[in-house]
Amino acid sequence: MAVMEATLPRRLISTPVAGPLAALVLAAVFFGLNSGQFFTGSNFSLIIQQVMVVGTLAIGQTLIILTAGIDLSNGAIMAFGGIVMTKLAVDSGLPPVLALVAGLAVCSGFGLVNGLLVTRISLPPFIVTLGMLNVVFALTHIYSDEQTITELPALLTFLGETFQVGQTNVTYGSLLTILLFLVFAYLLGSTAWGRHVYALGNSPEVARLTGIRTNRLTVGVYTLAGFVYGIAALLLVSRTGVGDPQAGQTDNLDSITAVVLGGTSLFGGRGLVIGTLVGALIVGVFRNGLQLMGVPSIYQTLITGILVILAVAVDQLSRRRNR
Amino acid sequence: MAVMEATLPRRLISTPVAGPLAALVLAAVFFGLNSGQFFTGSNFSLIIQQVMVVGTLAIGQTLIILTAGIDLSNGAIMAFGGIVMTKLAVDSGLPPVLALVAGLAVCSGFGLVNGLLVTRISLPPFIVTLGMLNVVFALTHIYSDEQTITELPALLTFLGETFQVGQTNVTYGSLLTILLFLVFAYLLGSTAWGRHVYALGNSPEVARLTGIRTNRLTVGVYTLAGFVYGIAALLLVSRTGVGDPQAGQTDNLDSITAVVLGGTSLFGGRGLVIGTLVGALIVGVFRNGLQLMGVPSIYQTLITGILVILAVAVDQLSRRRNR
Amino acid sequence: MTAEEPQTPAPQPGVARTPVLQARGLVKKYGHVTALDGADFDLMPGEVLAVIGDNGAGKTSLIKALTGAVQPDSGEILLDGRPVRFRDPLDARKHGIETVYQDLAVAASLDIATNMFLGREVRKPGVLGSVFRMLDKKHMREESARHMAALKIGLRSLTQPVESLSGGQRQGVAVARAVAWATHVVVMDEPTAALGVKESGQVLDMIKRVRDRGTPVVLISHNMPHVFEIADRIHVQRLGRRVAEIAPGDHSMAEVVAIMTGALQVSDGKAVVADQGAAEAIGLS
Amino acid sequence: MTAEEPQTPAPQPGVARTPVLQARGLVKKYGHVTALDGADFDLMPGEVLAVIGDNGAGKTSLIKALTGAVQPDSGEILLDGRPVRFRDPLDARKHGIETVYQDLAVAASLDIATNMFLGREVRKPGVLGSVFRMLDKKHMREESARHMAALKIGLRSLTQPVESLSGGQRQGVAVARAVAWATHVVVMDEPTAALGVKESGQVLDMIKRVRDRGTPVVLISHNMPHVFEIADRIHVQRLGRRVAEIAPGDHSMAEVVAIMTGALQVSDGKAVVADQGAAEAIGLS
Amino acid sequence: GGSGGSGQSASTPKVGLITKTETNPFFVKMKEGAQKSAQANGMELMSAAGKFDGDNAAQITAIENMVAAGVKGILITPSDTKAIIPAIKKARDAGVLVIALDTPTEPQDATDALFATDNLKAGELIGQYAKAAMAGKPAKIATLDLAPGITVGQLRHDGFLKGYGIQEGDPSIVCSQDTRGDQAKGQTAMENCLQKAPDINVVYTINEPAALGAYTALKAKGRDKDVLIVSVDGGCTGTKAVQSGQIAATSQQYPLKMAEDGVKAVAAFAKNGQKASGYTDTGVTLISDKSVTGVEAKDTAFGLANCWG
Ligand SMILES: Nc1ncnc2c1ncn2[C@@H]1O[C@H](COP(=O)(O)OP(=O)(O)OP(=O)(O)O)[C@@H](O)[C@H]1O
Ligand SMILES: Nc1ncnc2c1ncn2[C@@H]1O[C@H](COP(=O)(O)OP(=O)(O)OP(=O)(O)O)[C@@H](O)[C@H]1O
Ligand SMILES: [Mg+2]
Ligand SMILES: [Mg+2]
Repeated sequence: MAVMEATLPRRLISTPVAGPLAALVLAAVFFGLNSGQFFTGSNFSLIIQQVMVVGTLAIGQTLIILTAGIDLSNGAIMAFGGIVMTKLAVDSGLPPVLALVAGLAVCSGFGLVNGLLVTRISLPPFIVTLGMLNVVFALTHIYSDEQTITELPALLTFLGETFQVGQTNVTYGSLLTILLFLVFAYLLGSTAWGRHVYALGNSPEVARLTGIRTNRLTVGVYTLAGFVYGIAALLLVSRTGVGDPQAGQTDNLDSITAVVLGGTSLFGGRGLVIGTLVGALIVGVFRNGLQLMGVPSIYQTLITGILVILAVAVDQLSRRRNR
Repeated sequence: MAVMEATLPRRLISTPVAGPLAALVLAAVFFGLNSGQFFTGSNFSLIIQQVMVVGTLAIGQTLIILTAGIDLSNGAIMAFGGIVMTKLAVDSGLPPVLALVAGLAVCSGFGLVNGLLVTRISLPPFIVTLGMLNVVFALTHIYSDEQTITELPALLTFLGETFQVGQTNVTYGSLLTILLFLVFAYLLGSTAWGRHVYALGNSPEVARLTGIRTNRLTVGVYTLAGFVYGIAALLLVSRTGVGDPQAGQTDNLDSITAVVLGGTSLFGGRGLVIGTLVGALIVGVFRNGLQLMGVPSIYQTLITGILVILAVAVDQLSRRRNR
Repeated sequence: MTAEEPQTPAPQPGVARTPVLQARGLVKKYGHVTALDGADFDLMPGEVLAVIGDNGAGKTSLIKALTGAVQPDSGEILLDGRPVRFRDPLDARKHGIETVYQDLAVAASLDIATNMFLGREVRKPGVLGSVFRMLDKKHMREESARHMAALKIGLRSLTQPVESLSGGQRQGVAVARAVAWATHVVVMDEPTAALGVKESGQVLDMIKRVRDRGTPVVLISHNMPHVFEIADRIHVQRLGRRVAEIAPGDHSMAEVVAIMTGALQVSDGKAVVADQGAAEAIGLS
Repeated sequence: MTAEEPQTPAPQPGVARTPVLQARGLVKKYGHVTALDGADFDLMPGEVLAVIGDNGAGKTSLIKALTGAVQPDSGEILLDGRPVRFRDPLDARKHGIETVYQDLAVAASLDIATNMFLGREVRKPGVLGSVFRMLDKKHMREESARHMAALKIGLRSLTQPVESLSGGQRQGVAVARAVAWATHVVVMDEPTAALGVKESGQVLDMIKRVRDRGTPVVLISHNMPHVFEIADRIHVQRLGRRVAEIAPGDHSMAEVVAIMTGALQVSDGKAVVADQGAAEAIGLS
Repeated sequence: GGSGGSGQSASTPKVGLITKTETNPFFVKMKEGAQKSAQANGMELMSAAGKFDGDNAAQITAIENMVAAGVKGILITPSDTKAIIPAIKKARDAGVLVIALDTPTEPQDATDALFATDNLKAGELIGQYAKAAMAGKPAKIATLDLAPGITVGQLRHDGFLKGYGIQEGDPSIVCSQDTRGDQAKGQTAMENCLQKAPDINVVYTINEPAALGAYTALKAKGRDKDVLIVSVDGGCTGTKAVQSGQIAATSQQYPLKMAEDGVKAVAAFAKNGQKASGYTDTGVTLISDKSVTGVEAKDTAFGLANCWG
């Protein structure tokens, strides 16, 4: 009596990106109708440039949220990484490659420490990363001596350069960001590691009982997230052309917002990293579109608030229909 | 064979406050040894005054987190409530009592809207309250026209007045805050409503199956939390003596921190509101003690980060011993 | 026979009585999975009705629809002959229908007494209770201890959160709760699945006592000896619908199992071979 | 007799063989609840060993300690006569010990195939697998379908997340997984609790097949007919320790139940009345 | 609350410095100046800051804690010029000298003294400069502002408009965005402004990080040569950017001097009870290498010699 249907190509995780995508399209159509400059290649390229830093941070955030954690320290880690790369290359005269590697290593290191605190002492991720946020923030300002670092070597700004696609200038950084999303979509969706991350987020106890080394996996996820923050640091540095100790202060909440807008559950185990890309784009489109429409900034805040709620409401309602 | 032990007076919820309390005492001892001004009645009174606003916000936050929600809008709601109370009383010339009632009603109203969005459209609390944060923040600035409101009627500043206990001046506001904590400890621990809140946080589905009207309960919790934010607004206004549109911008994270430091789980269903009081005091003691010791402010941030992690580590380790 | 007009042997001969709880043509779809496919249901006063069927036959879906836990896509439910609509489990409970759900529905971090009284807490007498709404914890703890003792579920501590109980202990809590509160109908979805021999026996006794006090019981079970020991009638569920209603006395256990798996069909109260191969495979002819 | 030196009837007469899995004096306390109180355990090669006992007797705790899911406070575990320490379930699994846990241990939001292969995913052949570590989803899905079909668990869709399966279907997934992977020992904690008659039968057949391929099976069950049908020996757990090891042939079902509840004790392979009142209450004398 | 600390054992008198934020280089420099001056005057410096610009509650808490620690005087850059007054009053009632740095309270006499730059004037200077530099060409102006409701931002913005001779809402203002004074946010805002109005030719920025962000955005569009950026602050990074022509002109302020003077005043008060009073303008200088007629400016050599940060 096993009524097995022909194995349809259904998705691994039952959280579709359809909802967030619908919200994104609706938003784009809305702004397209209200602003003549919105639907242009250069504007789209701009939006991607504007969300690439938060988007990349949000990749790491997605990993951590999938394990039922949360990371408040990612913006701070990125800022520190940016300072390390630029200061070592400019002030300490290290070869740019080494400076870059050092920056990536430092970011991974902070991720590692986060992971160890979460697993070894079983501290809640919220607290660990909140503490880390303060610590790294302070270290950034102490180490940088509040100096913005300028005149960077080409290696550190290369990702800000553009190439032509038709009429439109696209930065290498945008490309790298998209690539990263695809890589992580692949890792999460098509490798054993990805499935373990989902299982861990579903229930650490179940994951442990099925023979997953949950502590090692968790530490790995946090470290990898740290590494991704390092890449975000490079993207930031390339985009702004400076090492800025003030950077990233609101990026922790912004990256969580992108993840949640993308349909990933804050309780772990459910969600897709591609949703996060959509979520980041939703925020970018809102900001860009409202500014193009010339809405005064306090009203931008007001409308963004409403739109964020609406975007997820669209998602929810589309799911209800699907039932 | 039922080996029922004599019903020991054990706690309803198996999350003890012992850990956070130990952390608080350790911190106090440390600062007492390092600063001559720490262990004085007036300093303790000061610390309570300094945490009463965030502490009160954290009561509402505790309610919401117990239901497995989260509230990012509480600081903004409080700021708006403060502006409403003061502006109506000062600019619109309403009788102070009516202004106060209006402020409380507005705060409760925002809580109600949060609750309705969470239940009616099943939106994640993170998104609802993030959107609400933006909306209310904008409304505050639009309604206040960026003006700080001064020269308040006595009713709105009464809670900032002090009375003498021995050598020490204590504000009525501090007293009210403590009282609120006791009331909510009672409500959560000794009434049916409290048990339903815990059950809801454990699992909405289970709560529903056992016949709890989960939607109504959730809306009630958010509305009540909004009302508590209204009281926080009054405390804020009394403490600062003005209506300030810039207030409360970091209080959402601060209140969550107090809740988590107090041992409540962000996943809902586990925790005690008295723990939140301890959590708020821990933060207050850190800040006060470090400033008394004359630590430069950037190092205060650094050390606070480390201490927050340590405080929860103490809690965790004390629990391990108890096993 | 068809599922729409099932053959109902009268277990209580004589007057035709109104079923206490009745359903007609319930349909429930989850996405592209059809859990209920036009299911009917009849519970007569004072009887123990066993609901049996393969895994995934839709038994849980049926009783969830009957008790307000899910909303059927179509079909109607009648209580004492009057159409009702339970918007949520509380509606059903207000009509005196108590349910032990298969996944138990206990709040993990709360203790036994709290779970037993969840949703109908007892307040202290006097002002403490009426004005201050203070719970009478002691009373609730004692009552719970009494109920658990009646089931002879071994417990080493009454104040543990239920998440730290053994599987059977947890089930005991759910059963004790339903039995304690039911006034009209008790529905139990595999209440003895995790219970020991002795504890299962207690639950069966309990069911008999509930029936004897006049409250009908719906019992979902995979345990045929239990079903035959206790059921007055058997509702056989298959592929989302009721395929037979039989009296245990009229059929052997092997026949009932064969009906359940589709090897036999019931026609005019007699079992006839529907699937020759399947019937032979299980040793019937 | 004492629990420390239990009476072991030799089910396989002849040579004394080393037990495959053995435990001595396991103790496990949760706060002030003692779940294991010096429990012993012996699993002989190629046998089906049933573990029975009241709810809360410590059966689950025992097998959790044996399979690395919890760390006992004291006592030792021997695998093939050599002391071992399983720091986590993976350690045990690396020794070929597979377990079906009572609470099933399936990842709710993942589908059946993913759950079946969790922790030992199959990669695509060639570079795709070795370098890009790409999973062979098709292969895993087909394999899972085969395993589920072997258990004859009815499924309407293979790609549902397991949280939307019926109780019995979910249990089927856990059982199929353990059976598919075990090379040394299979431990099953109430594997048929939620299963239908037909599905239970399949699981029992499966257990026999596993034993016939030489892998010993530990089966926790409250279902005495099942136990008597399949077990070579029975381990009786009571109040956190083993109180008897018996062969099903030597005792009646009623006697075994009496031993389990403490009414009878086993002495030199014979059951003697320990608790007169209790024994009479259940109709033994 | 009582001050309680005046008779403590530690003999070095204490002075407190409360800034708006702890990371803005402007305030960091201010703290450095205060630190040096404190050492020179034999005092101990305590410092505290808000978490964000506008964080009144943290400043109140800091005042209370400093009074409890027994400071002689408090130097404060008020985040909220009105809301801080009750707390300042309490401190003064407890016998503490309170001096406002950089930003006046409202009313100004709520503090004993004020050492500050005139932010309105700072805005006016660059407004005048921009007007003159445009030399009658039609302007398309973008303003990259601070954040809603923060006084400094409002004053500089208003000053700029006044200097340029236009009103709020003038059609030549084609884009206004908040940047929180952040470089990355400044860049994003400028990008969007350019998308909206590609012919922008004058950019007012709240501070130099925002200006540099705007410059990066303009450069990506190849507009860096023909758009005029003006800013306020006079930090060293910003002054260098003026030197290299990225920013046309900036209004330089002197946080070090404010802090030095402030600490000196507190030291004098600690020694002989002499209270500073009134408003001391610590000055603002327009820095630019491209002089325009009718507006007085110093060159970047002067700017770099006097810059902070
Ligand atoms: N929430 C759900 N989402 C999707 N499918 C579901 C859901 N609940 C049940 N189903 C499907 O509906 C069918 C009937 O399930 P149901 O739980 O009613 O079976 P059952 O007869 O109770 O089985 P069991 O004896 O195993 O408990 C199954 O195929 C199941 O997979
Ligand atoms: N995590 C835990 N915390 C506290 N007590 C526990 C925990 N796990 C088990 N116990 C207690 O230990 C005792 C033994 O439990 P165990 O689950 O081993 O029983 P069992 O024999 O498997 O029972 P069942 O047949 O009901 O599954 C029970 O009294 C139970 O309440
Ligand atoms: Mg079922
Ligand atoms: Mg068990």
